[in-house]
Amino acid sequence: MPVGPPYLSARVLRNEDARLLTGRALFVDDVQLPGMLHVAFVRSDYAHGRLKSVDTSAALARPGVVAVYTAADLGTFWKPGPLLVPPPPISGLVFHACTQVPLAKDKVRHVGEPIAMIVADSRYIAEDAIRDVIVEIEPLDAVVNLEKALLPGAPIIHEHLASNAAAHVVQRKGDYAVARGKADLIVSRRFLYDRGASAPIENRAVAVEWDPRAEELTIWDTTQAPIPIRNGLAKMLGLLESQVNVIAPFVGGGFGPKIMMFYPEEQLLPWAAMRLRRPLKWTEDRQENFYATTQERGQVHDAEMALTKDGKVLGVRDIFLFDTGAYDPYGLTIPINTQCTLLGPYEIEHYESEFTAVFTNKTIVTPVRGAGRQHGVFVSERLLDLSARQLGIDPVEIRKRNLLRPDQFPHNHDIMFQDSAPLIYDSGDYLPTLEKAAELIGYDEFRRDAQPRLRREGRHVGIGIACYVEGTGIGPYEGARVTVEPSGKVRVATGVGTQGQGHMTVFAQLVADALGVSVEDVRVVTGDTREFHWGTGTFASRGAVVAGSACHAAAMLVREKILTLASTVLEAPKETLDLKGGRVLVRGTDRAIALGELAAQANPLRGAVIPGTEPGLESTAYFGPDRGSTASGVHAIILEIDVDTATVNIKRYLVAHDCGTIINPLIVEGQIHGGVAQGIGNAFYEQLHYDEQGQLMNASFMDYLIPTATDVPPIETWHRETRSPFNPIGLKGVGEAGCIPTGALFAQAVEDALADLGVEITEIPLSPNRLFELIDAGRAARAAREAGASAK
Amino acid sequence: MPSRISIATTVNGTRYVRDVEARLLLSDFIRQDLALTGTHVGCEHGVCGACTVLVDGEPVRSCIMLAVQADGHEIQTIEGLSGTSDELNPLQTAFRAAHGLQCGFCTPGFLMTLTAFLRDTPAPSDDEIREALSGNLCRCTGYHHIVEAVKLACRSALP
Amino acid sequence: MILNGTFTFNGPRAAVWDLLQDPTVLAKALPGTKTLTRTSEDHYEGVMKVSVGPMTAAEFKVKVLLKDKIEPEKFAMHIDGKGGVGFTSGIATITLEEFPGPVTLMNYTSDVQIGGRIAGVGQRLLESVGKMMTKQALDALNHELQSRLKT
Amino acid sequence: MKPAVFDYYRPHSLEQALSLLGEHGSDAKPLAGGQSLIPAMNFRLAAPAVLVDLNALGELAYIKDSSHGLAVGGMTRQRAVERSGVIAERAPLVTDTMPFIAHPAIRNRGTFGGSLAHADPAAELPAVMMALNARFVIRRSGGSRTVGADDFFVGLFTTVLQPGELLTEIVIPDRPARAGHAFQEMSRRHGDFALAGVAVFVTLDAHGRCATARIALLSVGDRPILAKDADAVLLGQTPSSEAIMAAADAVAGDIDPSSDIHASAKYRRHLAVVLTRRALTLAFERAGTGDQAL
Repeated sequence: MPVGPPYLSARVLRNEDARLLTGRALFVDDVQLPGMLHVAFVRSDYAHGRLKSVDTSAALARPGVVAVYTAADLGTFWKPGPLLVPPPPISGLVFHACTQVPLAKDKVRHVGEPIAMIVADSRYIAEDAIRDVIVEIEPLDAVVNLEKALLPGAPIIHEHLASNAAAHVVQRKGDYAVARGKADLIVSRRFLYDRGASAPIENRAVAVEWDPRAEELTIWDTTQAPIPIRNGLAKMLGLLESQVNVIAPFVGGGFGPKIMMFYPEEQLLPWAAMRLRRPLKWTEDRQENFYATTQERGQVHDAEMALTKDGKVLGVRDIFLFDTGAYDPYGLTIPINTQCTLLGPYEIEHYESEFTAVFTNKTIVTPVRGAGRQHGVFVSERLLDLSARQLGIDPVEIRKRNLLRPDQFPHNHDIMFQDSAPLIYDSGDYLPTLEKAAELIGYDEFRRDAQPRLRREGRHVGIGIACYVEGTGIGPYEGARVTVEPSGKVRVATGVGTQGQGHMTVFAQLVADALGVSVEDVRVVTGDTREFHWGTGTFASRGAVVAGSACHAAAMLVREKILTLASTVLEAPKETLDLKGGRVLVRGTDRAIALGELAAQANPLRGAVIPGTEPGLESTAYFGPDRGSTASGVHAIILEIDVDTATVNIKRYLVAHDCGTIINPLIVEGQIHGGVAQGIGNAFYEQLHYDEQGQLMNASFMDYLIPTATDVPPIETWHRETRSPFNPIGLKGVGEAGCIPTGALFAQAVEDALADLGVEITEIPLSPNRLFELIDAGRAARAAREAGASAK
Repeated sequence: MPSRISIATTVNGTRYVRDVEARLLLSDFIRQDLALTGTHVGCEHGVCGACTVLVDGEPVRSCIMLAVQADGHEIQTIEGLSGTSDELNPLQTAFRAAHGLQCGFCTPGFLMTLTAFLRDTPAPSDDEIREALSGNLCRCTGYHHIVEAVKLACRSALP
Repeated sequence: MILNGTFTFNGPRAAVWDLLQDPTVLAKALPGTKTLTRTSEDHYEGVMKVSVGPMTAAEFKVKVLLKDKIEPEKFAMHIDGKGGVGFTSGIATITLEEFPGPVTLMNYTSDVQIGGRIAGVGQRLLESVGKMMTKQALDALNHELQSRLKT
Repeated sequence: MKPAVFDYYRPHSLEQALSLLGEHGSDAKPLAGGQSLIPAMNFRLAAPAVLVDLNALGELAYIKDSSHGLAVGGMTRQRAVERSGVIAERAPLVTDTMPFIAHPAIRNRGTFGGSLAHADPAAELPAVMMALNARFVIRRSGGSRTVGADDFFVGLFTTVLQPGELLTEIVIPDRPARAGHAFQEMSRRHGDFALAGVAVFVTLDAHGRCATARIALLSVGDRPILAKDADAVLLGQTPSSEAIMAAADAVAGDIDPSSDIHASAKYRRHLAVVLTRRALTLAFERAGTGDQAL
């Protein structure tokens, strides 16, 4: 197993592991500062209501309580948060921005919305004081069901609006009416796709210290985007950005919601720390996470596919509702991802997609790993499977007949992607990946031999294959600074935050190759605004693509400086110089100089630095792709269903995928394994159950079921590398690849396993209970058919 | 102020005598009073396993045990797995070699659970490994590389 | 949460009706009631503590309102409880029918809304707790009826 | 999620524990393994004023012979029962069931008596003790009484235990000849609360006909339920698959399952029948061949 150099595409072991494996790694909840006070929040028990009064007198009287704040105490600091992602410029788009507030003022709009902030000597005392605060809420009927939310007379959540519609968008490609006219077959269904909570094992946390002497604010935050947090807080608190340091140390899993800015806690703790002149820490507990951290949730699709009799897709029309929760600070990223990802790797000439985003009295919805892509893939893959069955075509065969061919790239779909750029597939070669997946899962053999044989034994086994294409690596940009220090070690700083993706190794591999040093000698710092001033954050599978490319670009500039300086020092033309083993060597001679020594010479104590040149061996570079690069893949599954107990046992799970050039296969496989596990969770174990009054009925790990080691099978992976033309290394994103088609795949295989019962799956997640109902209904229908047949 | 109780407990070979409130959770005692922050808290209702430590050699959820209950007992946390410096023991080495961790927040719980499991079951089957791991939740790895790490640790531990 | 059912009291309807309007009886019958006093016609206030297995801290300040009374055959009971663990609010519609014996058949349909922390964690128990409390209340009422009829 | 304040006592003798519990009555909760109580306290759904910690009562942790059968001390850790050779030999139904109870880290602290006194309708041990017709020794200051499994469980999380009383010993009757056992449970993940489950203990007479059949179901009522109708169908019958099917179907009449977000009452009822059929089949096979290690 090659471990480099060269390090590109090598299975390099991670630099950051030693600190994590010995318990020395700092997470935000580990921060302990002298004189630190602890924070807890009084949160709404009601999903919708008028906040009449908040009496904090008893709480303030409790020994150990230092302060209790409500909206009234915030003065001008109280205002709705910023709109993070303005919707793309799509013609006819309607969008109402209603963003969350630090503390509820006149209305509460979801269970768990913060009403008061308690500061005390310990978290224990702060929680004791929650019951002391008397909150008077006049309950209002809650808006929960997406369709009822839009009916006239439904309770209005944001009363300055005429309805609960948050947005309405239509995107068209070609003219669907033409497709409908020419079609031999129209298949239409209603699809329900409910997602869940990201549920990282580390809950959110914020620790803050205001140093009145230096007039500097230091914030430790479990954020995926420290730089935008710093920028926003500086503006809100009237400070210079240089007075605000935001540090995302080791973060225990992000998966999306740890980027949502600005959580009330992220605003309130800095504000209170400056007033009290005491360090503060708030650590979200698991129950709070289910109410206060954003989630991704349901969509209702009425979709239609028009095909020729030999299975060629002519067009798709999809009308759907998207649950955006009580507020919509993250704009329309998720539903637009759904619109774009529905097209998959297929040639769809005519496409019409219309959605309405709906406010509901539930926790705010922002992207969670996959970010709406699952919903789109579920609709297209399900319509293909249902069409295949009606036309008598094999599910793999119908997909082959619709794949885009390599000669059709770059492929412009004429609709807008989430990054406000047109959806153009940069590069792709889909047929080999589909054929490889079918070959590795043994599709033909299973259909021909294994399945018929097992079915004769009365067993219910099913196979599934599903395809997807995902937009990754979107802009706007990231930056990086690379510095060779006199010790010979290399320092890299970039603005993205890290949540386990191995950035400290992946970026080091790129830099080590560029400078000819050992990967262990490259120390990467991410998520610390003191180290790097500019940047965006970690989301949408863009870390490696955008920040990685920036690190590579900066390293290449440093390489150029090294060659220029070394050619004078070693008196040899640049072309004859090699960088290897931390040294610059003159090819064919024994003349060489250590990089550290060269770095010292680049910062002379005597003599002058030639005007127009810079001291040291350091460069900064920025990388901003003008649009996202599209990764793609095919998942395959074999499962068996015990129809008596309605339980599912996954026998095999395979991922064949293409994410362009792979920097570290070990880390890419880990990203895929984790994605598949979350996909399986969202297909059969995880569901947020809200009752009709907006109460979350499973707000703990006892009833919100994360798949465990006995629920996730071993995962086979196979890689293909179709380089992206948008960055010099050819990188595409992979962070979300594992979880995008899993729901569609699961539905296809379950339907296949229960073919004798004629069960049709148009919703996800399933559960044993739901499977029991479907099997029960299938058996009753079959019995009725047989009774009908024998009666003739 | 609620009454405080004096407790004496040995953690990673060091004896500590402290006065604690009866309601102080063992997880908070280890993390805040002893500043051993390698043990992590993920749920505080005994499900995720991130807070697992060894009490008298057996894995236990420290978030659903009181600090006063540790009086007179011996505790081992992740900081006590390898020597004072940061070299790794065979299990930790195997986790790095097989990429058995990503964000690392759940890793302390896995390492403590596996330290006891591998002591009792030195050559487990894949199914036995997965069952032993099923009490610890991980959201990043999908468990595949963790199982590989355990198998690697077993192979390297064979004489 | 929907809780419907029937219960047969061995006694005449009028006696059952009087029983149900008497706060001291309700205080004894509703499980976990610590105090229940009449504040005005058909309005009661008090404190209830629901204690089931691990759940011992579910204490609520309750307001009870009796409405839509058609003596002695039908009335509705609204209960609103607020406490540290969350809130409950429920509407029960109760009809009474007398049969030879005399026995009185009570038919109740109730919709109980649970909210806040207790809804998010207690979910596994709520329906069972609801069934148990209803059964305990009706048994206690029937017991009280028998002792009244004897004297 | 931190517990509320409480007064804490750690008695070093059973007598001292019983007098403390007697003195504080319903304000006091015994703390055995704490694997159900402390999570409820962290959620602040439970806030006892007084906690009496029983973990220093080494005298209550034992597995030993007694005149009526195998006696297990109330404070014996579930993990010790799981690893006990004596239990495996004389009460294999218990040994088979232990791995279904949560995970090792929970069983290392959870106690045998604690689970039974807690009486969660979805817990495994109450149903197993009912299937084995175990006897429960209850102690209070200055007195004790013994209750059979059929009478111990009274309602939802409610047993005959009164404030001031402790379940100090559980006696599992000696295993008769030609006995067979089986435990079956369906949960969404390994170690989760069961959606439905059944513990079965049967014996055959010399002619291979069913002499006794105790079928105890969990998670299908407010307490563990002994399927009386099902037993009647089997007694005196040779355990054919038809007889077993009839007994399993009869179970549906004995139970009163509730619905929650994980399973409807209808699904629980269906599972109870399916699992009972599978458990009876395995138990009678074991009783017939006398080979427990099937």
